[in-house]
Amino acid sequence: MTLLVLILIPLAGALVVGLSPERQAKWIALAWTSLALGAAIFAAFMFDWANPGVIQFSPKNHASGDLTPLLPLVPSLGISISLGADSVSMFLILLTTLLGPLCVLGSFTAITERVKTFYVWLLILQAAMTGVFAARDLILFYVCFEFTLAPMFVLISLYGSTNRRYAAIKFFLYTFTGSMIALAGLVYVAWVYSTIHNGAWSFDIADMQHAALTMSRTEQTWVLFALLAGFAVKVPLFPVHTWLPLAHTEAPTAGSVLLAGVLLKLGTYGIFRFVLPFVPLAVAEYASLIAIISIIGILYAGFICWVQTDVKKLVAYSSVSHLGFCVLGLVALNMVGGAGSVMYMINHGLSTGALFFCIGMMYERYHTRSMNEVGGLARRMPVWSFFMVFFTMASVGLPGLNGFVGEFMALLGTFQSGARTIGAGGTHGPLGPWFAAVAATGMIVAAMYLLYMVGRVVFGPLKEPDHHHAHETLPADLNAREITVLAPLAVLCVVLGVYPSPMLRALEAPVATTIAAAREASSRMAPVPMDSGHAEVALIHDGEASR
Amino acid sequence: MISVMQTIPATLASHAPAAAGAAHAPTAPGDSSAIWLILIPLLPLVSSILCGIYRAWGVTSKLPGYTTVLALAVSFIVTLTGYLSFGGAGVQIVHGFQWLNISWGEAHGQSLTANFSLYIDSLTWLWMLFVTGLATLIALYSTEYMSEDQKNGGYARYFSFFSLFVFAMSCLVMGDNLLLLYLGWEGVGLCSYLLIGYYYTKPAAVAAAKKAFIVNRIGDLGLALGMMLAFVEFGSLEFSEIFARVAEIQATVAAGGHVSWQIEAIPLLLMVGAFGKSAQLPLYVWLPDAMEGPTPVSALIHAATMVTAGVYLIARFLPLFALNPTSLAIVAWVGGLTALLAATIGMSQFDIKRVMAYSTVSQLGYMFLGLGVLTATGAAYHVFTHAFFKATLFLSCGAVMHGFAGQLDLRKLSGLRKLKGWGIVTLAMLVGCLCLAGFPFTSGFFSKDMILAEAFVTQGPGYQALGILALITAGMTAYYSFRVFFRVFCGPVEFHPSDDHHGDSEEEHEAHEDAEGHHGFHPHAPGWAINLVLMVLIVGSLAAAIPYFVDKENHGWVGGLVHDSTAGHLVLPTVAHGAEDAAHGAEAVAHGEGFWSDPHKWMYYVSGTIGFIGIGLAWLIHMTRRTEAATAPIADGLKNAMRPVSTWCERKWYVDEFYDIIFRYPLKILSHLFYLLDQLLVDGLVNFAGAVPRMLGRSLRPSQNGLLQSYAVGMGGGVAVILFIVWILL
Amino acid sequence: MIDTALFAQAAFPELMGGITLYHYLFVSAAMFGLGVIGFLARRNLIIMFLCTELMFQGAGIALIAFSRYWMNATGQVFVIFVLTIAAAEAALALGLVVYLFRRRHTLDAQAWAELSG
Amino acid sequence: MIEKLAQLHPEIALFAATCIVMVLGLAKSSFWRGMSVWVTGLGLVAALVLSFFSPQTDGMLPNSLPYLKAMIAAIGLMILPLMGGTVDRWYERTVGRGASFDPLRVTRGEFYAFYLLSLMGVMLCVTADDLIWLFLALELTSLPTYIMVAMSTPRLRSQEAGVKYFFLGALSAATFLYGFAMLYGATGTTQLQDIAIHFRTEGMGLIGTLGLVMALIGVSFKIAAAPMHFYTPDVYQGAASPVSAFLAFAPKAAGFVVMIQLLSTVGWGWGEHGIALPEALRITLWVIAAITMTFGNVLALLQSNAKRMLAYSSIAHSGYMLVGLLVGPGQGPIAGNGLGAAMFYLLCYGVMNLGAFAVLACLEKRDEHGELVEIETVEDLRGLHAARPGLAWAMTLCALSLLGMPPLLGFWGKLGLFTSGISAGEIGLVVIMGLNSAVAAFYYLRLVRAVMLDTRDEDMDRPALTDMFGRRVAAGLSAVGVLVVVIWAGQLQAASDHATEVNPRIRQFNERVVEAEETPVIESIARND
Repeated sequence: MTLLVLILIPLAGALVVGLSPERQAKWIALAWTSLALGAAIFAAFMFDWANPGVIQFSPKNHASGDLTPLLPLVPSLGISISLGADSVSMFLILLTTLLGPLCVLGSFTAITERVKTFYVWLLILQAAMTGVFAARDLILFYVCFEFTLAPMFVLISLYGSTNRRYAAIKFFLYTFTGSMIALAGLVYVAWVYSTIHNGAWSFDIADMQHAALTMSRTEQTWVLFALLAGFAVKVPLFPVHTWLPLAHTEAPTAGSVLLAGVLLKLGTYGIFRFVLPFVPLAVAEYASLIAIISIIGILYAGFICWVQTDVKKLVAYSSVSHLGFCVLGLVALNMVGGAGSVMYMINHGLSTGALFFCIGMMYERYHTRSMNEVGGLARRMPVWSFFMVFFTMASVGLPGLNGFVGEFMALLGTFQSGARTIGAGGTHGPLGPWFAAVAATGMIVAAMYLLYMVGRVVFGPLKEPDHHHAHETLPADLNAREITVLAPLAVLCVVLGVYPSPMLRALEAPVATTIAAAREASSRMAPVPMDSGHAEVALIHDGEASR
Repeated sequence: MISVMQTIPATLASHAPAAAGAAHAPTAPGDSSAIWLILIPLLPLVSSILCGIYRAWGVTSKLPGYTTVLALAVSFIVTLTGYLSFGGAGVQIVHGFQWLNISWGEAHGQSLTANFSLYIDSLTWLWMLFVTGLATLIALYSTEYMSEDQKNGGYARYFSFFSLFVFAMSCLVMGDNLLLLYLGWEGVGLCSYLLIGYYYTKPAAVAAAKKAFIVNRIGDLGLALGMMLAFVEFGSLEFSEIFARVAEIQATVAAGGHVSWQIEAIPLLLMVGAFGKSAQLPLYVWLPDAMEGPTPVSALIHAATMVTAGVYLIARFLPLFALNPTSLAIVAWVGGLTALLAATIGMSQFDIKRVMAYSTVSQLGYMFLGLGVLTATGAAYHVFTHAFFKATLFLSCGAVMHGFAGQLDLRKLSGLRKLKGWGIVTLAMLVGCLCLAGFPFTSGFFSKDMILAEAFVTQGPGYQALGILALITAGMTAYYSFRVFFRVFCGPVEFHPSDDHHGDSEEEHEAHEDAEGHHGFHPHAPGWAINLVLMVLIVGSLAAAIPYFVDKENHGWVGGLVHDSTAGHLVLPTVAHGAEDAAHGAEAVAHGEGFWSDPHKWMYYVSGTIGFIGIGLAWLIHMTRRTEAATAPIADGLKNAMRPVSTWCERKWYVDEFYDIIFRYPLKILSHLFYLLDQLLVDGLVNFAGAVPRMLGRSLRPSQNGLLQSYAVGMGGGVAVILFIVWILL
Repeated sequence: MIDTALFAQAAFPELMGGITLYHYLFVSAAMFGLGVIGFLARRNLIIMFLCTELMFQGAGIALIAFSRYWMNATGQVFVIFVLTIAAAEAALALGLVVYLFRRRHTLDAQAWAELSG
Repeated sequence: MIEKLAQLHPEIALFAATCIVMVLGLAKSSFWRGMSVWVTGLGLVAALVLSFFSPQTDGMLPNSLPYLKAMIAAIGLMILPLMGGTVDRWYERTVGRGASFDPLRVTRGEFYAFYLLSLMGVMLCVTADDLIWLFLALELTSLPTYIMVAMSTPRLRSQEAGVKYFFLGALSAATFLYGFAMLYGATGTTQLQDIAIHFRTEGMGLIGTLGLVMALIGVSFKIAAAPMHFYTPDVYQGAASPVSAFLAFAPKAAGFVVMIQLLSTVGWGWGEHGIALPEALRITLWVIAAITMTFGNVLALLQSNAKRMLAYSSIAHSGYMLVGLLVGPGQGPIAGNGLGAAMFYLLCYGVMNLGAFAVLACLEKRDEHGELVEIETVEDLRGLHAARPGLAWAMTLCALSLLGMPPLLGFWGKLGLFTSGISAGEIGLVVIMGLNSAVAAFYYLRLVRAVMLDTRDEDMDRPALTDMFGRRVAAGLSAVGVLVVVIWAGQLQAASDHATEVNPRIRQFNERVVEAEETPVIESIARND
């Protein structure tokens, strides 16, 4: 029930903001998003961390003890509003509800006209995102997954900068097409369920997971590519990433933060929650292909960042590169890789979100994002420079800060997956040390482009755009409001960097259950011979299971 | 999110941290872990945070300086007492808190645990003593040196980064597992980035800082991969577990077993990390540019502590390196060649800080040579002595720079010896140069001698040739160190202040200078803090020779420390090379009597004479018939004589340009290509896919031309076609 | 009592026996085809409407033929309704054509091509 | 005979209302003339109520009467407020100002009569179980619409639309009549039941197949499917928006119901899973569905005129519904039922499409001749949120629902088609449908952006709101429907599944035939009279 409350609070907030006068809109929005954050924290308290793998907060029918849906929506198709969260969903919901108030606070001075519409759609977006992470029913997941498009489309179209219309349309169409194909894949799995249970349809994730295992390898391959079509666009993986830099440069600050902080995680969460459990055989077989794509993404996007002049586009491409690590960890099919990639989702949300806040604050003062026009701001804005360098170091993956934990574990997971023949630390898996070696060079590229940015924007001789005049309301350096936006993120970066073990403990159970099927499938395949160099997978026997 | 952190530990306390201090560590486990040893890394961290807060409050007094000096001094005292009370064969495992642990099974390799805990054995004591000691001295030195920046807030920022550096260095040295070592490793990389880029308004400093961080990152990549391979191979990152496994492997090797190539790969990868951090041949380019930072930074980081991290890493994992003799050979040869190359470049530089930088690279080359030829004691002792005399040299250069408004070119300074108030600086410079040159009975002489001797003793691929090369380099070192001394401190008194003063406080300084005009400029002699530190360092450099005589049987006090630590027990796989299979490291049995047969004996005399020759040459070339600072007739004559070689040396063998051509420019072009590809091909494909429906639409549009009959034709035609198809399909 | 089936058969003496169902179908198909071609070829609205009537009657003939073939009256009942509908359409068509003529003073189908694209 | 009459109660109610409306239309006092709208409404309400009590028939879709007729009456009721003020609004104004009343000039009565007659035609299609009845019902549906289009606006383009619609309608009527004739020729009866049995026993034969295909194509003119779609854009643009809204629903409903009945004579018992149409028919329908979808979406992309864009989108939506027809009742008890999904989608389409046309109908602007004309182009819609936020939100909700944006009604309709499509193994067609709705997203988003996000600089003349309050009610109804009906989506889906169960007797017959057991021919002939 609490999860339903978590979704309804932002919606109610949107309604109230919609009806309130334009002047108070931002304060009411702040109140409601903080209320949502409080509710999320309260839910975290109620969450039984002793067994994080179990789906909690969803009503159980007393007899059979399995989960009953909250409210049947389309009984004939077995669609119902059933919510539930394990620790992974819990953490992602906390991330969403944390970024909510910060976004509202961050855009007090940024948004001046049509303020009410901005906050209405921001709250609707937050509700949709919470819905995605809390959904236990596949169609409810899909409904919220799709519905995040509309608010984002409005935010970019109304409040973006120069060619925002093109960016908004491209963002919407790109993701919409991908998710349409993903819907076909998901419905196929539901249909497989109905053939087993003679016609009774169900879209509940647990049921479909059992049904999916009976699919033959060819079916699983088709479903894998269908689901990937939808989720890869959202992540974004290498070939389908071109919408992200455009959307980021055109989105308002709050839009960018939520887009980078949470919306990209829908893709990786989708892969984590649906691709790994539903199509284990296909994942085990094509894991090396997905790994190669994400590694290309890491290096390709990394090098592109190095030649960017627009700061926001640089950070956008860096998100493409960073999330390559996240997906790499997922397809490593072992505990360290899986937990690493989930940690990465949360850490990337915090550090890149904060980076976008900093860039937004600079943009508010200098109204330019190009590194040619503005530079060496440390002289003018020391506090801002501290935060900028701090979050750059977090996203470069400096040990002691949060970026490192996710990145290192993803790389270690990739290294040890498939290295069972080497030593005790290795595990069965499709990837191998060569993948990790190439991916690790991404750390160097990350250092190159992020320090290039910091070197141009923060350090170096002071350079300000000629038409620059002091901003009427904002002081040269950060004011109290802006610091209260960045401070919690900074503290979290340090806390998650220095003391992540309780979180890792909580992630063990859900990651284990999710990758169990895929890991077992990949271990049945011939172990990847270490010295063969390339990860060529020889299939012992076909996973053909007749339906 | 924060509250979640509090709730989770409450319910998760049940997961006890992995058993620390595993029973089968090579040496007997220390008694109960002394929790107060945690203070050593903690105090610098606290002072770093405090200085950060001072900066936020805009403190302009010397308070940050004094807080840092106090914190580091207490930390040094704790180290000293810790050493005195525990210093022995034992290994202390002091457990801090759980940093990173996740487990996916009960078996040996199925859990990744990395805690904030300390692994303290004698090697750690050695390192921590001179790290905290020198850090305190240099911090005191910088309180005065950095005084000009108090007003613009740079002062607090400097000391915050300074103490953060010491924290990172102590994590590196005292870390209980490879991950904490990696944290320290990247932490010192970060601090060197921040400190080199301290004068961030100067583009050269920013570029140098970026270069340092990225080159270090390349080294860190090797370390990271080595760490991962170690985890996969040994099932854990903790030193106690790793050394236990290594002990088992040593047992099999001793019994003639064969070492798998994965284990042999680990030292090769760790070596790359060491070369990156300690500025060895392929990755040394960042150290000379690091001189852009303030001089105390160069003294502490780029001479005494950070650059020795690489040496510490190899010393710590020497048993692992010993399993793969080729890795040791590579270390030796890389060390030797770096020493030679750096010495040749050092001879032709005019900026005295650059000379000192290249001499550091060269001396580090010696240390790696020492490790390569299995004399961990020699290497460690050279690290110890080098830390002192190099710090002295740098700080005296700093005093000169401080006094002459940033002037560092030896062609613009001469005869400082005779100026009032510069006595201590001259003495410090003299002692430093003597130790560096390896003048007999100085600390440098003994430590370098042990390394040179070992080069001739240990059997290894071409080690004799390497020894001779090292001797030639020793000669060059003597030459260039005294070249600087004679040109700057001796000869006719003459000085020209440089125009660009370091740091961003140019405004006040210009006013100060033009008022005085060229000749009216009188250098301001160093204050009490600088002189005090220099005096202590002079005593320290000279005293560094004493440990050689203490505890004679295992090569001095330092040898004793090294022997008790993990670096002490070496087992060489017999298969690799040479008939002589005795574990060489410890005993160094002199296999023949006679004077010439025992390198240790004749090395004293040979290296001593080479030192003299070097100094004599320097006197001859740079002192005789030199009337003014700018030109030294013989030196200039010699330089023109070997025109191509000298210019190559001066241009640092064009290594930087070579790297640019091989790496930077191609990568730049590649990334521009990628960006173009991204916009045209990848985006183009997407836009094309978007345009297909539009094109299809445009082609179908004429079908709707508004004419009634054309619609009828369309309909009739459609019906006919469909009927025809159905008719065929039937 | 005369058996109606026989009577019908008798009405077509052997001489005319040669005309079978398929002749009628051919005629109706021909009429239908001509109707379509006429609709496409001629430009005058009234002629076009007559062509649709032609197609309706074509269908009518087919119905009559089948009714005869299947020996039941359903076909013919159907034709009666077809005729009524054809009449209704005729009324509507002529009303429309007159209305158009008053607006555009031409009966050419090409005149009505404003809406397109 | 009596129980047969019981099935026609709703039609009778409508017919009664028609007669009253005809008379009222000519009444001298403008009050009574005004009442004709309310009587129409009353008739529709009566029909709606009576349709719930309609019994089971023994036609092809035995229990389809309550659901389908209620749907037709309900959507008819939603369109009715939109219809107000379409015809002789000016004449009423002149009479209001004292001009002498001339009964010949007043057309409002006939207009509503035609409206009711057309709806009655659709209902008759639903109850039809005989070819002749089908033919008459179809003609009854389309003839009134020809006239409504021609008289909808005094402008020249309505006459042009009327001409095109009438002539091409006549052409298609001739086609499906010929098809019916051949069907009668092949089977000897016009009862759908007997045709089905005949096809079962003697198989379809050449004439039977060609007849069925010709009938299907002829009827597909009503739903504007591929070869017969040419008239749609010109007619929707020419006619007044309310009439276009009506055209988008009533003939389409009639067309789909007739096609379902025709297809069920053949039955879906073929194919290797035993749930598909005969191969030839399946491929034809597959091709028609794919082409219709693609034509509709692709041509709509280029449109700057909103009405033409909505016309093309109605073609596309017919394509989507054809997928449901192709799938047939499916073998799953509920979820795999394509027909149910198609009929539920028809209901959703009726609700959401109405809103879009209603918003267009609400706004007027002066054209070059200075007279008040309905707005048409997307350009006119720009910046609507500033002037009329209510209408802007209505258009946004309807456009997003037409696009298939999840929480709204359109998504649940499309989801039904997705699940049934995939359960019948038509994955190729489902993916085409997915891609098509992505292409459709482009032009619906253009509508949303024009209405919600663009700003209008003041100098351009802002379209004024018409004084017809009814049109805003219709827009509001549709917007609310799109949001609120989602709650009953489950029940409605189940009802439409139940409604589209193909006649069990035929179904068992299909199964029995599959076991190739012979039924005595005599028994079927005996039942004939």
